[in-house]
Amino acid sequence: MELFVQQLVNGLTLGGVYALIALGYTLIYGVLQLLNFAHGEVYMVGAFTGFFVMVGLGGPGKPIVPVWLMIVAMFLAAMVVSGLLGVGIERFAYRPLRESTRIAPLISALGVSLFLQNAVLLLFGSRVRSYDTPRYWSGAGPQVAGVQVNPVRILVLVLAIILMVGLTRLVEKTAFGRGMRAVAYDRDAAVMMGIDVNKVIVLVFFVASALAGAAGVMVGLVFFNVNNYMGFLAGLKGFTAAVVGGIGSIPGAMLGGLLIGLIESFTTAYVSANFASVLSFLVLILVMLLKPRGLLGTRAIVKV
Amino acid sequence: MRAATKILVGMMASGMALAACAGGETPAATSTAPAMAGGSTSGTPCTGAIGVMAPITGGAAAIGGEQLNFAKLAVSDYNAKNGTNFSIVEGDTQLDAGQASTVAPQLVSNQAVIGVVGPAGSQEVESVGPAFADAKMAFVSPSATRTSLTSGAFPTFARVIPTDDVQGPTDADFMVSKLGAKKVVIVEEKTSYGAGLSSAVEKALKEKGVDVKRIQVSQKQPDYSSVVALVDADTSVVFATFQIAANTKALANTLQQQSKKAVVFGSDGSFSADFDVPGQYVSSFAPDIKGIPSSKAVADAYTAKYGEFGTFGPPTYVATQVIMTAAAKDCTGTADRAKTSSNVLGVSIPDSILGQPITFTDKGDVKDAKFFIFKIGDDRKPALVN
Amino acid sequence: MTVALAVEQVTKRFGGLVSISDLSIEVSPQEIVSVIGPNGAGKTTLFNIITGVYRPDSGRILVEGNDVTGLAPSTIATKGVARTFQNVRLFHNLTVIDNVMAAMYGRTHAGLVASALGLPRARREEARVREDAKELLSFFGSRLMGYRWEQPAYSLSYANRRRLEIARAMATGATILLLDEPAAGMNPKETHEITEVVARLRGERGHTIVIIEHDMHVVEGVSDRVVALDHGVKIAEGNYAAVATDPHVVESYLGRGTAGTK
Amino acid sequence: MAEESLAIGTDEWVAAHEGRTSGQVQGPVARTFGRLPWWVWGSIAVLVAVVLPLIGSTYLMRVGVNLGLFLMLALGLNLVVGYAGLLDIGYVAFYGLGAYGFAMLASDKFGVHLPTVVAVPVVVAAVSIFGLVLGLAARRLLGDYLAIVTLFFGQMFVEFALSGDAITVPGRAEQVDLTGGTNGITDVDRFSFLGVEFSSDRWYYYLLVVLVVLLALAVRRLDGSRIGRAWKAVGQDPLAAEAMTMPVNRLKIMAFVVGAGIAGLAGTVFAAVQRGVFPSSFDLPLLILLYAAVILGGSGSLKGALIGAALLSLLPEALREPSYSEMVFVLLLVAGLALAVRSWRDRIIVVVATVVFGFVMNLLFTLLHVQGVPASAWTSGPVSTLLGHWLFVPQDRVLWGNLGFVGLVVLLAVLTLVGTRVRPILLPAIVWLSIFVWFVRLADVPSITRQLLIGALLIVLMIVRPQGLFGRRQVEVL
Repeated sequence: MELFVQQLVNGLTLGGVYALIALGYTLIYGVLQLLNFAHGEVYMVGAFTGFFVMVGLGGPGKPIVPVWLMIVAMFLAAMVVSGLLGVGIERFAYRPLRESTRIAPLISALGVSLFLQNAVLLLFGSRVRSYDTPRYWSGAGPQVAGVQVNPVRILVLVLAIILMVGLTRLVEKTAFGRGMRAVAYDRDAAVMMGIDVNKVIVLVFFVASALAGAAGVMVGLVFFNVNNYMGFLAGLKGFTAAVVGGIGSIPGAMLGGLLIGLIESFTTAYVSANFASVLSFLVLILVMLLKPRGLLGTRAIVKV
Repeated sequence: MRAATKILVGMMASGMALAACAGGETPAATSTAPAMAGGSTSGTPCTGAIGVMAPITGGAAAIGGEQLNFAKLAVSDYNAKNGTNFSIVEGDTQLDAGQASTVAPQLVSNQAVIGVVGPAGSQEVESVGPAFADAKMAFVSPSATRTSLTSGAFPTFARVIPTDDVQGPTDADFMVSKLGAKKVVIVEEKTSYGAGLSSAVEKALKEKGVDVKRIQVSQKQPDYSSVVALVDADTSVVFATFQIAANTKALANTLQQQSKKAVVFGSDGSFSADFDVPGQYVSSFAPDIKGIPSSKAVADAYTAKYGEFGTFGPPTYVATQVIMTAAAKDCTGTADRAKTSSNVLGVSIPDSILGQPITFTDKGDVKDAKFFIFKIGDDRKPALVN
Repeated sequence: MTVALAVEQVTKRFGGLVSISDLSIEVSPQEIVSVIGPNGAGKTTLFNIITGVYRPDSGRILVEGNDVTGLAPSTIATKGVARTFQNVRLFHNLTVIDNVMAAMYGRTHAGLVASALGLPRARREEARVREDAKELLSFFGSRLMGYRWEQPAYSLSYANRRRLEIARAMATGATILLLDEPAAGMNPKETHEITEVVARLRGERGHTIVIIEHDMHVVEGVSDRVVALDHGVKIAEGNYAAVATDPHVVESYLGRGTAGTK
Repeated sequence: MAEESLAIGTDEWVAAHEGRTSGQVQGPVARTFGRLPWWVWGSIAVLVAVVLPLIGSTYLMRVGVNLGLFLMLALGLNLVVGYAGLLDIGYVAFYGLGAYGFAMLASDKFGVHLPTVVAVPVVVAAVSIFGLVLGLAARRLLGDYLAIVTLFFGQMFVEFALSGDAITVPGRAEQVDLTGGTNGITDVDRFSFLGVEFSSDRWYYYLLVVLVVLLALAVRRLDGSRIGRAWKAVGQDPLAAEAMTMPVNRLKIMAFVVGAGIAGLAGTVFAAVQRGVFPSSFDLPLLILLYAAVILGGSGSLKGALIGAALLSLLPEALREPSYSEMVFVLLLVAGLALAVRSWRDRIIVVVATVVFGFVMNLLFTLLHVQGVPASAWTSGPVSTLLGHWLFVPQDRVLWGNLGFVGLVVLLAVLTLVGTRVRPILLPAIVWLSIFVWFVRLADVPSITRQLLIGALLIVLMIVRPQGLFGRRQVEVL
């Protein structure tokens, strides 16, 4: 039972991070039908930004500002930097290809991904950096069923939920959200309705990338380590989560992320740590074969 | 119009080429930096290129970058001291045996290359061994620990670090006799290094009647919490065969987060300033080179130039020294590949920066290799405990 | 054999919406039948059911007396029913002639190995198919001839795309052609030409034709018989004059506009 | 929605767009290529390939072998993706299955040493069956969903290979070692036919030349055949293809099986030439490069696949050698400059301004008292002395190099945003800065530079010519 609760918490935290990355994928896909494979790198840059803000504020050993302020600063900086990076990527790597085949931006996305990984390697070196969270924040946290639940994990989970709810409201209630949905539904018609499509797309990229930036900082806080290659695998998991949940669907991305996090932590616990990845991929293949459009996906990807 | 284009392009190209020629010397200029000031001491300086096979990019770049930088440092130090003119040729393997088997013939084809430092992984050594044997190219690995590599299959191979069969029992002994371990969890990275060492330790522990559980994790795994949850409360030691010290630290932090009492015992990959959680243990085939007076200069020079470093760098420095010493012996002008290769096993570095003398057995292993075990103190610095 | 195509008591629902309700239509060989009705009457759904894209909830489809209900669309096409699409679905990146040759898949036989090795049998077949394709395209006069063979389909004008789609349907070897709004988006001159083409399809090639059309001039010009649908129910059937003046038909069209125009 | 945009009047637009894009890269390339018939080019390529080993080193042979394998894979993937339009992201797994299959049937791993003439067909058949199973499972999935399932399949293969050294079988105490885990399977047998052993890379090289030529000829035949046309039709519009007598599912599965078989065959050769198989060889980096090759060449085009694959197999190799990578850099700089500035007068102005700019920067550095190494120390002679005043080399090369790198990326980004009028003003700074960054920083880290250049080239090539070097403009309707 203890193990179960422990893995539940672990799976939910990991899933929360995947979900935030998946949200970005889903937003961009929903509006542009574009698989932004550079999204993982945006998340990596977010994690690095958070790290450098922390170092700039005195480092894990002796922060010069209160810890909560430091963390807020880390999140804000990472979200802004990642958001701007996402906008830049859209402007330079995707916009020129908007009228092209679907696969062309896929390749330029991979190019961006390779470029960013190595640019960070060039600029900051290959050393793995550590957020070292326990040195400035090691609250005991509540006990649940005999399991110590770490406060950082709770924060991450709560924040992920807040961001998701906020995003849903943004899409459903605001003018920007209406513009977004219009562009997603029919870009040409949206132009004729006087919607500035470029502006909407830029904003979508900013929001999606800012979420990835937040996810980057969260990973740093909970799992400690950041390096220049961390984005690829996380991006892959986020992409998977988005598709399993039903790409284009915001609750789907959240569900998909949590599901994958839980599958990973429970297979590790109850089946085999060694085969956790193999099994989780197998489960996902089965999900996809049974529900080809993802769990909550409604719109057909290809209209027949 | 077209002719004019050609002329301009031609002009540009030649201009660039000029710049390129001038610039092409830069890498050599750095590696032979002090040569400008000092010049050669006597006769013609011994010249030759040393191939460095390491995961310079890709997932294990943290290791390869350090190895490459230490090799560069070794070359510039050695050149400055001995008036030689050695240089470095990089070979990026991404820790993949397939890439390594492409890089090896490239180094063989490059006539300037007289010896190779690396490759980093045991599986890479296996895949490049035959090619280097055919070419009579010496290759000295700073990190391949699989015991079987020195069983005679690769006559030109040597390494400056002890094998898994040396480290395994040493670590197991310590866990049982000093830490009183009854129950040990081995968390093993799915790398060639992790697999070999974990097996060696598991075997040694089981012979001592210790309850051993083995958990395999991916090196790219971001989150250890699911793994840590599998560590029972009465486990006393978690042995981590990680290559990246920061990962060991994340493991230790996660254990503490889940209020597990077990201490983390990291293998040599974890011996680095990156793994600094008080109360944990780490073993290494080299003492802290910053603590050795004779090695301090190298450590400081490295830190000043490239920043912090871990375990994989200093042995690379020594491996590079071994190749250069072998090449410089009886060298007039250009060093010779075959001669270098036959000289390697005779090289002796009595005061290596690893704090132990380096001489080789006839199989290419280091003689009388010792292991050092450290406990990380409250000051976050390792202190020798064995 | 007196019935080329029979739709027997077909019903199709999407969720709660009944798109086709207990519909029966019979088409004799070499007959031209028009299906008319306001938007959403279930005309295209009917085509999708006949060609096997949708499976009817009940009822049967017979092609020359054989039950084809539930077969794969490609099988039904091979058995003699080919169609065009309301919103032209050519293979846009293939050349004009390749579009036509591709549709001859069902009546050619060269297998993977024979094709890859270029066995004489496969090459003979290929040459024959190419000649057939050229002959077929010549049906449309000079419109799709000569240099146009090797042009990609997307570079054709809209009217030529419609023509090519008909040529492609003919290439399947089907005797029954289902034409979904062949005159949509065309100017009066082109519309007139299409009317002639449809007539020639029967006259020269002996095709049985079912045609969905909004343009009443076309319907009047070509139809032997007209079937009017509304909400998936057949509301009138007969010759053009009778159907066009049928009170039900007039009423169903007046709900949205005047009969005779779109 | 897309259908509407193709409606009346788009023909002119398409034609005009084609005219606009064709002038840039494809123009001269395709023209030169089109001047001679395909078999002349083919013969020249084969002739070069046959003669090459006579002059080449062992390294060149190894590069040739890698190229051959890559060409085979690209041809296979081109059938699946370029023709049938199936986004198969697990393609490399079939390559891995072929390699592991051969390694298991012909090595000491299980003590089985099947003769090559038996092992290879068995493995290829087995891999094709895997293709069939995956194809059957995924036959109803469309577009991106197919991509994700195949991606899972590919990842599952890598994970399985990695974890397959400790499989717990119910009812057996000992764990079973199937794949050797991270250590892979080593000491794989070499190929041998009729008692002749393929003892060196040269043998495999020639074998691959034969295989690639046969495969290319077969693909060429398929291209103009019933099956090839049907694949292309299915790739563009499955529904219309189905209505036009083409059994879409069967054709898709056929493409999957053929692609898998080709990859499996390449895998067996890989295992034999490498004499070992390791999980890391079959992971995403190879897949990415492969996709890039097929798309870059022009999806669905035979010569595109061949040339794209050749380019992306040889380019990373060339970039390994610092002097070649310098050449690529210089070429890029010159070509970029020639493309960015179209008028002669402006080009001359830019070159002169670059020279002036360098001296100004040098002066600036000196005024700011930045510690520097005189560039003239590199070589001797008047040119380098002059160069020393033109190109400042700071003492702290990492810091200044990194700053320069970031500045360069920003400037390049700005360059694409501003109008043609402002460009000549920015260009001198960009040219100087790129030379500065190259010599101060990038030349020191060739391995990272190599990856950076590959990434940048992918982006630039896609933007300049999204349909690939030899692809025709594609219209997507769905």
